[in-house]
Amino acid sequence: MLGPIIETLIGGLLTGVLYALVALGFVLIFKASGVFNFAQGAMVLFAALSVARLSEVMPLVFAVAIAVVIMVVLAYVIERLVLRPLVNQEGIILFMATLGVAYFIDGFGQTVWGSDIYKINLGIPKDPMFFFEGVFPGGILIDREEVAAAAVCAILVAGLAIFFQVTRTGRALRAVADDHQAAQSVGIPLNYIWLIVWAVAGIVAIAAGMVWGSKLGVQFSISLVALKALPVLILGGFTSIPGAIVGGLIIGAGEKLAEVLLGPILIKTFDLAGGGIENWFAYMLALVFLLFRPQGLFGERIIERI
Amino acid sequence: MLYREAGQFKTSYQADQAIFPIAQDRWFVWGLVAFGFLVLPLFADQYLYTEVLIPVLILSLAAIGLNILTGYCGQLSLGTGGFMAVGAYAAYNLALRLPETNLIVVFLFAGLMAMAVGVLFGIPSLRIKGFYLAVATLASQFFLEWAFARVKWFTNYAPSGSVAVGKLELFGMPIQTPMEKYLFVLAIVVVMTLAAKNLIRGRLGRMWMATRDMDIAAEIIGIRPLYAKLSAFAVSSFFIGVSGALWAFLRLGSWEPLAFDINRSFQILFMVIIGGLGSLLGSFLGAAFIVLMPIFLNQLPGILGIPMSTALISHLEFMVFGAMIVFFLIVEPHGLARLWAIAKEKLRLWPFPY
Amino acid sequence: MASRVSADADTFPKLLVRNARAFGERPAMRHKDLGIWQTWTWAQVLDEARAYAAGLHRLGVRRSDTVAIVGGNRPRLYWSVTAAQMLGAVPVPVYADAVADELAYVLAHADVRFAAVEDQEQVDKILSVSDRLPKLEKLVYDEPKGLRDYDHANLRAIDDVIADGRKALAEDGKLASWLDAEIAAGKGSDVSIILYTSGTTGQSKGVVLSAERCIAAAMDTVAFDRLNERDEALSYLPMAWVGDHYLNYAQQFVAAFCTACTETRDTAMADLREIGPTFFFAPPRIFEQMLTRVMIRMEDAGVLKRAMFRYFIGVARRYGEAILNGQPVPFAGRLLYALGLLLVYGPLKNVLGLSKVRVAYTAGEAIGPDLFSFYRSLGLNLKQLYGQTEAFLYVTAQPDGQIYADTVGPAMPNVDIRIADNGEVLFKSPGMFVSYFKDDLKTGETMTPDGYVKTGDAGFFDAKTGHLKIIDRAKDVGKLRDGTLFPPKYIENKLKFYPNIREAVAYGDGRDFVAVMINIDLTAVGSWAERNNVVYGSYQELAGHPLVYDMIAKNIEETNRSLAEDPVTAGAQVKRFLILHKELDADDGEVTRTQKVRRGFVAERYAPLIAALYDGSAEADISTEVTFEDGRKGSISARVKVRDVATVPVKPAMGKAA
Amino acid sequence: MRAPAASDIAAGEVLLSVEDVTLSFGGVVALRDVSFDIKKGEIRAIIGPNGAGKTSMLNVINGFYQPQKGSISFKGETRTKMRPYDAADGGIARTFQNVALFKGMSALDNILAGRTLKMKRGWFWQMLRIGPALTEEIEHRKRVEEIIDFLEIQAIRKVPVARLPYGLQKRVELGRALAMEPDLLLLDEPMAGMNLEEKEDMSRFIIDVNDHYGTTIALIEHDMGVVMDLSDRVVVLDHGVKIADATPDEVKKDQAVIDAYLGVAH
Repeated sequence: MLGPIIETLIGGLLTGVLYALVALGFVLIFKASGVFNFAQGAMVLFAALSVARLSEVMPLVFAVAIAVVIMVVLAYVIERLVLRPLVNQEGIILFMATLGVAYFIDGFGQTVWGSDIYKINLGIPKDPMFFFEGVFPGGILIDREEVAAAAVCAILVAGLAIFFQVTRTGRALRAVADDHQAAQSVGIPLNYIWLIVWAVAGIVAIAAGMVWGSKLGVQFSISLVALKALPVLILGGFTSIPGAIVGGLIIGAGEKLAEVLLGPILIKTFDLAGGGIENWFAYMLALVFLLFRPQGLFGERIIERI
Repeated sequence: MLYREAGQFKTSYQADQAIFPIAQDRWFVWGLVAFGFLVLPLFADQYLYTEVLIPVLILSLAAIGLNILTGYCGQLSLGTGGFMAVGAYAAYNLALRLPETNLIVVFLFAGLMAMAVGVLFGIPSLRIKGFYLAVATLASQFFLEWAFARVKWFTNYAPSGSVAVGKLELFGMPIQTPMEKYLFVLAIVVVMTLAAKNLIRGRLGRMWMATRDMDIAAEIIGIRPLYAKLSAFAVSSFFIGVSGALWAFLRLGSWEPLAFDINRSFQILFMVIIGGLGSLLGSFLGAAFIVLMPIFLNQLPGILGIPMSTALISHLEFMVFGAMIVFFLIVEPHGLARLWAIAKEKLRLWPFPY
Repeated sequence: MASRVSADADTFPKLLVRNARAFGERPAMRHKDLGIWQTWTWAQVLDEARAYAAGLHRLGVRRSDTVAIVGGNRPRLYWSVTAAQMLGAVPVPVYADAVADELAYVLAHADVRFAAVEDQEQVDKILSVSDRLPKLEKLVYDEPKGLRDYDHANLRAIDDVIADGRKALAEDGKLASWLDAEIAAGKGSDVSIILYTSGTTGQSKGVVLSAERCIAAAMDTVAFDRLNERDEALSYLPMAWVGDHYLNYAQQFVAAFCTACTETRDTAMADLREIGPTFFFAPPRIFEQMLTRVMIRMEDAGVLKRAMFRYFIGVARRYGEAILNGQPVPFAGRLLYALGLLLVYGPLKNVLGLSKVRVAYTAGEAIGPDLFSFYRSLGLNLKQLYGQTEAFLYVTAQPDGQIYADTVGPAMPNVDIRIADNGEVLFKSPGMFVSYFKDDLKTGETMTPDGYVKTGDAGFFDAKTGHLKIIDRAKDVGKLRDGTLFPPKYIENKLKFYPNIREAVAYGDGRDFVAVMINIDLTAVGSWAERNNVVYGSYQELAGHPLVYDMIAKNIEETNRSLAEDPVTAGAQVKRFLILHKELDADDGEVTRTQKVRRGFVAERYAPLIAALYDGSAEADISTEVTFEDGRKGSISARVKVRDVATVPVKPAMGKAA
Repeated sequence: MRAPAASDIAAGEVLLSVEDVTLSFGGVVALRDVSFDIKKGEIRAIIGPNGAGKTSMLNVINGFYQPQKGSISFKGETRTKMRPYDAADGGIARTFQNVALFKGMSALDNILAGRTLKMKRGWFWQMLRIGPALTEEIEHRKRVEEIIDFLEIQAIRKVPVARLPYGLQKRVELGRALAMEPDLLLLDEPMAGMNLEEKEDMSRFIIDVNDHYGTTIALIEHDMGVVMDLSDRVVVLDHGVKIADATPDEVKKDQAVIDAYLGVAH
C-alpha cells in the first residue's frame, strides 16, 4: 500500500513542479507591476504552439530561440498597447484587460499556428524509470519527463534568483515591487521594468509550455493549466517566488494523493459518477489554508494603518 | 439638450429620492418598458427571442447579481457560473420531485438555494480580499461544477449527465413559445431589477458601498463587515441563482454542467466590467454588448462576403472579442454606464460643456 | 382711485383670508429647507399667520406698533409682515446686510418695539446697538442655531411664538373671534408698510404706504401681465426693497400666485433652476452676470458646439425679437429659429432656469440694449419697468409686443405722468406713497401742490412710440448756452454701451456744445489691436493711436445719429472728444469706489484738456499726479489729441415740438 | 452589546475613563500606563508632540487596538475586548486625521450611512421600499437634512464627496459622525490642513455640536491656539506617557509640557 502512495506522492510533486512553473510567471508579473495576469495560461499555450510548429521545420534549439524572440515581441506589444494606456488604473481593470489579452492570444495563436494537437519532442526517453524495486513490490515508477521538468524548473529558478540578486535590472525590479514611486524617483523607467517582467514571464511560459506540451501534446487545454496555478498562488502568496515553488509542490502532491486516497471514499459515500476531485481539491486546500493564514505561506503579514 | 428640468422641483423626500427624479428619464423608462411588453411582441421573430432578447435579459439578471457583490460591495467573484448552476439544479430538482410546485416558487427556491451556497462560499471574504478572494471564489466554481457532474442524485441518475425540463406553465398558462418565454423572463427581470434598485438605495446598499469604499470607516459607523459582506453574497447569489434557473429552464431546456462552467463566470464578469461596476444600467448594457457582439462577429464575414472556415471564424472571434475588451477598458474603464452617464450629463447641461 | 378696491379685500390680511377661501388648497409659499421644497397652501399660510399674530399679540404687539423685519427671504419673515398687519401693527423690513449703524438708525427712526429677525447674526447686530434703541422690547428669531444660551427674557423663537399663539387660539375661543374682528377692523387707509429707501442720497427715508394703494397698484399690474394663482415666482431679492415687497407680497396676495424662497443665499441660481418660475424679476446686473457666465462657460465648449452656439445666437439676433413681438418674419427665418430653439435657446433657458418664464422684468438701472436684446431674442419675454419706492414700484412698464430697449414703456394703467419744465418726470399713481415717515418737510418737497410726486428723474416721451425715456437725474441735467437740454448721463450711458468705451465724461452745462472725454476699454480695444496688428507699448500709446481715435469717432457719430432721432436730445450731440491718456482711477479720486465718475473733480483735474475741447485746439498737454498701486505717487504727462466729430443737422422746426 | 443609556449619566460626571492603558506594537511601546477620564458634556483635548501616541489613544478608545494592559470604562461599564462597530453601537463616533469618507457616494449618502445603526427595517421591506421602510428612510433623511443644515453644506448635498475640497470633506465627515447621535465624539485633528477661515468655521461647529446636541467631545489637535480656545480640559501625552492633565491655562504654564513642546512649532 505504501509503495503506490509514495509513487503517487512523487508523481504529484513532479506535477507540482509544473504548476510552480506556471505560477512563477504569475508571480513575476504581479510582483513587479501589481497586475494579476490572467493571460499567463494563454501565453503558455502560445509559447508551446510556437515551439511545436517551428520545431517541425527546424531543430528544436532554433525553434526555442525564435520562440524567445516571439515572446519578447509579444511582451513589448502588450506593454505598449495594453499596459501603458491603462497605467494607474485600478487592479481589477488591469485584470480584466489581461483576460482580454488572454482571449486575443488564444485566438491569435490558433489562427497563426492552427488548432490541432501538436507534439513537442524534447528528446527525453519516454520510458519510465523504476526505483526502490527492492523496497516495494514492483518498485516505484517515475516518469523521466517529469524529472526533466523538475530539472528545468530548478535551473529556471536558480537563473531567476541570480537575475534578481545580481543584475542591476533585477535589483530594479525588486525596488519596483516594493515601492512604485520610490523606484521611479531613482530613475528606473516603469515601462522598461514592465517590458522586462513580461518578457521574462514569456520565457518562463516557453519552459512551461514545452514541458506540458511534451507531456500532454500541444492543444488548447494547455491554457487551462493556468487555472491550476491559481491555488498555488494563494497558497504561496502572490509575491513570493519560493512560495510559488513550495505551493506548487504542496498542491501537486495534495491533489494526487486526494485523488487516490479520498476519491474512492467520496465516490462510495456520495454515489458519484467517477472521481475527478483534483479539479477542485487544490482550491479547497488553498481555501482552507487561507482561513488560517490569509497572507499565504510566504506573504508578509499586513498591518492595517488607520 | 432634451432635458427641461427647470420647474421640476421636489416637495417631498419621496419624490426627491425617486429612482428617476427627472421627468424625462421617467417617461423614457416607462416608454421602454411599454415597448418591451407591448410593441416588441408585435414583430419579434423566434431568432430575436431565443438568441437575443431572452439571453440578454437572463444574463442581465446574473450581471446584476454579480454587480451587487463586486460593483457595490467590492468583493471580486469568479464563481458566478457555479452559483447559476446551483440555481439551475435546485430548480430542476424541485420541479422534478414536486411536480405540482408553482413555477414562481421553483425560481424562488432556486434563488434561495444559491443564496445559501453563496453565503457559505462568502465566508472566506472576511479574512481575504481582492484577488485572493477572486481565486478563492474559483474554488466554489470548480467544486460546484464537479458536484453537479458527479453527484448522480442532482441529475436524477441521468446516464448522459444531461437533464431536461418538462412543459412549463404558470397559473395554468403555458410558457412554451419564445414569445411566452420572453414575456415571462421580462416580467421577472423588471420586478427583480426594481427590488435590486430598492436594496441598493436603502440601508443595505449604503452598507455595501461603505464597505467597498472604506471598510475601516464603515466599521466605525457601526457596520459589521461580516454582515455587510455576507448580505452582499446572499443577495448577489439569489439573483444569480434565479438567473441560472431561468437560463436552464427558458433558454436551454436541457443542459449539462458545462453550461455553467468557468467561461460563464468570465462572461458575466465581462458584462459587469464592460457595462460598468456599480451600475444596474451597466448590467443591462454589458449583457447586451456581450451577447450581441459574437452574433455580430459571426455575421460579419457573411456580410462582407469573405468565405471563412468556421474554425477560423471562431478564432477570429476570440481575437476580436479580446481586443474589444482591451479597447473598451482603455477608452472607458468605468464601462458603458459611465459613457451613458457622461452623455446624459452633457444633454442636461447642453449647450454648456460642464 | 381707492374705490376700486373693495372693502372686504382692502388689506393684505383680508386678501389672505380671501385667498385661503378661494384657493385654499393651492400652494402659496415654498421654501427649500431640509433638502426639499416645503410648501404651504393658502389655507396653511392663513393658519400660520393667525397663530403667529395671536402669539405676537400675547407678546404685546398692539395696533400702530412698528415691527422691524430683518433677514433673508424666509416664509416666517413674510408671515411676520402679515401677522403684524393682522394686528394693525406696521411692518418695517430692513436690509439684512445693513451694518449695525444703519440698522440702528432705521429701527430708532421707525420707533420699533418689536423685531422679527432671521438668525443669530441679526440678533447679535441688534443687541450690539440696543442702547440706541430704547423702545425696542422684544426680538423674535427664525433660526435658533447658536441662540440656545442667549438670555431669553426678551428673545423668542418664531416657532415658539406661533405654537404659543396656536395653543391660545385653540383654548380661548374669544381670542380667535377677537383676532377675526381685528383683521376685519383693518381699513384700506391704514398704513400697510414702511419701506426705507436705501439712502444713496443722504439718510434713509421711511416711505409710508397704505394698504388700499398697495393693493390697487398690484391689481393694475396683475391685470396688465395677466398673473394668476397658477404662476410661480422666486423670492430672492431683499425683502426691504420695494421690488420684493411689490412682487412677492402685494402681487402675490392679489394674484394668489406661489412664491418660493431660496435655500441659502449661495444657492439662489440653483434654486431658480429647480423652481423654474413663470414670473421673474431681476435687476440688470443679475442678467449681466448670467450672460457673462453663459459666455465664459461656452468658451470651454468644443469647437463645433461653439460654432453652433454662435451661429444660432446670430439667428436669434436677426429673427428672435421680431418673432417674440409677433412681427412678420420670413419662413426660412422661422425655421432656423425653431431649430435654434431646439438646439440652443431652449436648453440654454432651461439650464438658466428661465424656460417657464412667461413674464420677466428688469428695473433699477439702465440695461444695456445688447444685453436686453440677447435675452429677448432667446424668446424670453423680458420687459423694462420704471418706478420707485414712492410709487410703490411702477410708474411705467413695457406692454407685451411693444418693447424698445431705450424706453421704459408708457404710463401704467391709472398712472398719470407729467413732464415738468425742467424735464423732471412727475406722476400720480394708484400706489403712490402717503408720506415720508416723521418727515413732513421732505414729503412737502416731494409732492407738488396738485398731488403729483416728483421722481427726481428727467425724461421725455419718445416722439415715435409715445413711451417714456428716462435720461438722467433731474438735478444733473444741465442746459447748453442756447437753452438746449443737456443730459450728461444719458449721453455717457449711450457711449458706454460700446464695448470699446469703458468710461465717458460729458461736458456741456453752460457751454456752447457738448464735448466728451473717453476712457477706452483695454480688454476690448486691446484684442481689437491684436486682431488688426496695431502695435502698442502702453495704455497711453494705445489710447493715442490714430486708428483708435477713428474707431471711437465712429462710435460717437453713431451715438450722435441716435441722439438726433429725438428732438429733445438732438441739440445735445457731441461735437468734440478726446481720449484720456490714463484710466480714471478710484485711487486718484477720479471715480468713487463704486466706479461712479466724480464729474466736478475730473473737470478740475483735467482743466487744460477741457479748455482744449472748447477752444478748438487740436491737442493739449496735461500733467497729472497719480498714485501707483504700491501707494507711491508720481506724475504722468501727455499730449492728448482732440478731435471733431460729425453731427447730424437738426431740423429747427422739430425743435419746439416737445 | 448594548451600553447603558448615556442619559443615566449626569452632565459633569465621568462618561469614559481610561485606566492604566499600555499598548505596544512588537517591541515599540505606543502608550504606557495612561489614565484619564472624560466627563459628560465637556470638550476634552488630547495633545502632544508628534509620535506622542495621541491617535493610538483614540484607536484604543474606539476599539481598533486592543491594549495589552489596562481597561476602559464607558458609561460605567468596563470592557475587555471590543471591535469598532461595538464602540459605534455603544455611542462612540469619530473622524479621522485623513478624511475617511466613502468616495463613491454623495455627501448626503455618506451622512445617511452614519444612520445605519439607527435604521431597523429588514431586507424584505427595504426591497419593496413601501410602508415602514419608506417611512423610515424618509424619517432618517430628515434627520440628515437637519445635520446638513447645521453644518451649512446644503449646496453640496448631492455632490460625490470625491469632488469636494478638503475643508468640505472634513465637514461631511463630521456630519457622518453626528448622524450617529453619539454620546462621545472623537475628533482626530479636525482642523489639520485647513486655512484660517476653515479652522474658524470648524471651531464654531465643534462648539455648536457640544452646545446644541450636548455631545461630549474628545479631540486631538496640533494647533495649540485652537485647543486652548475650545477645550475644557487637556491631557498631554509625550512618548506614550501622560505628562499633564489640567485646564488649558494650567497646561500652558506646565514646565513638563513646555519642555515636551520645546522646538515643536505650533
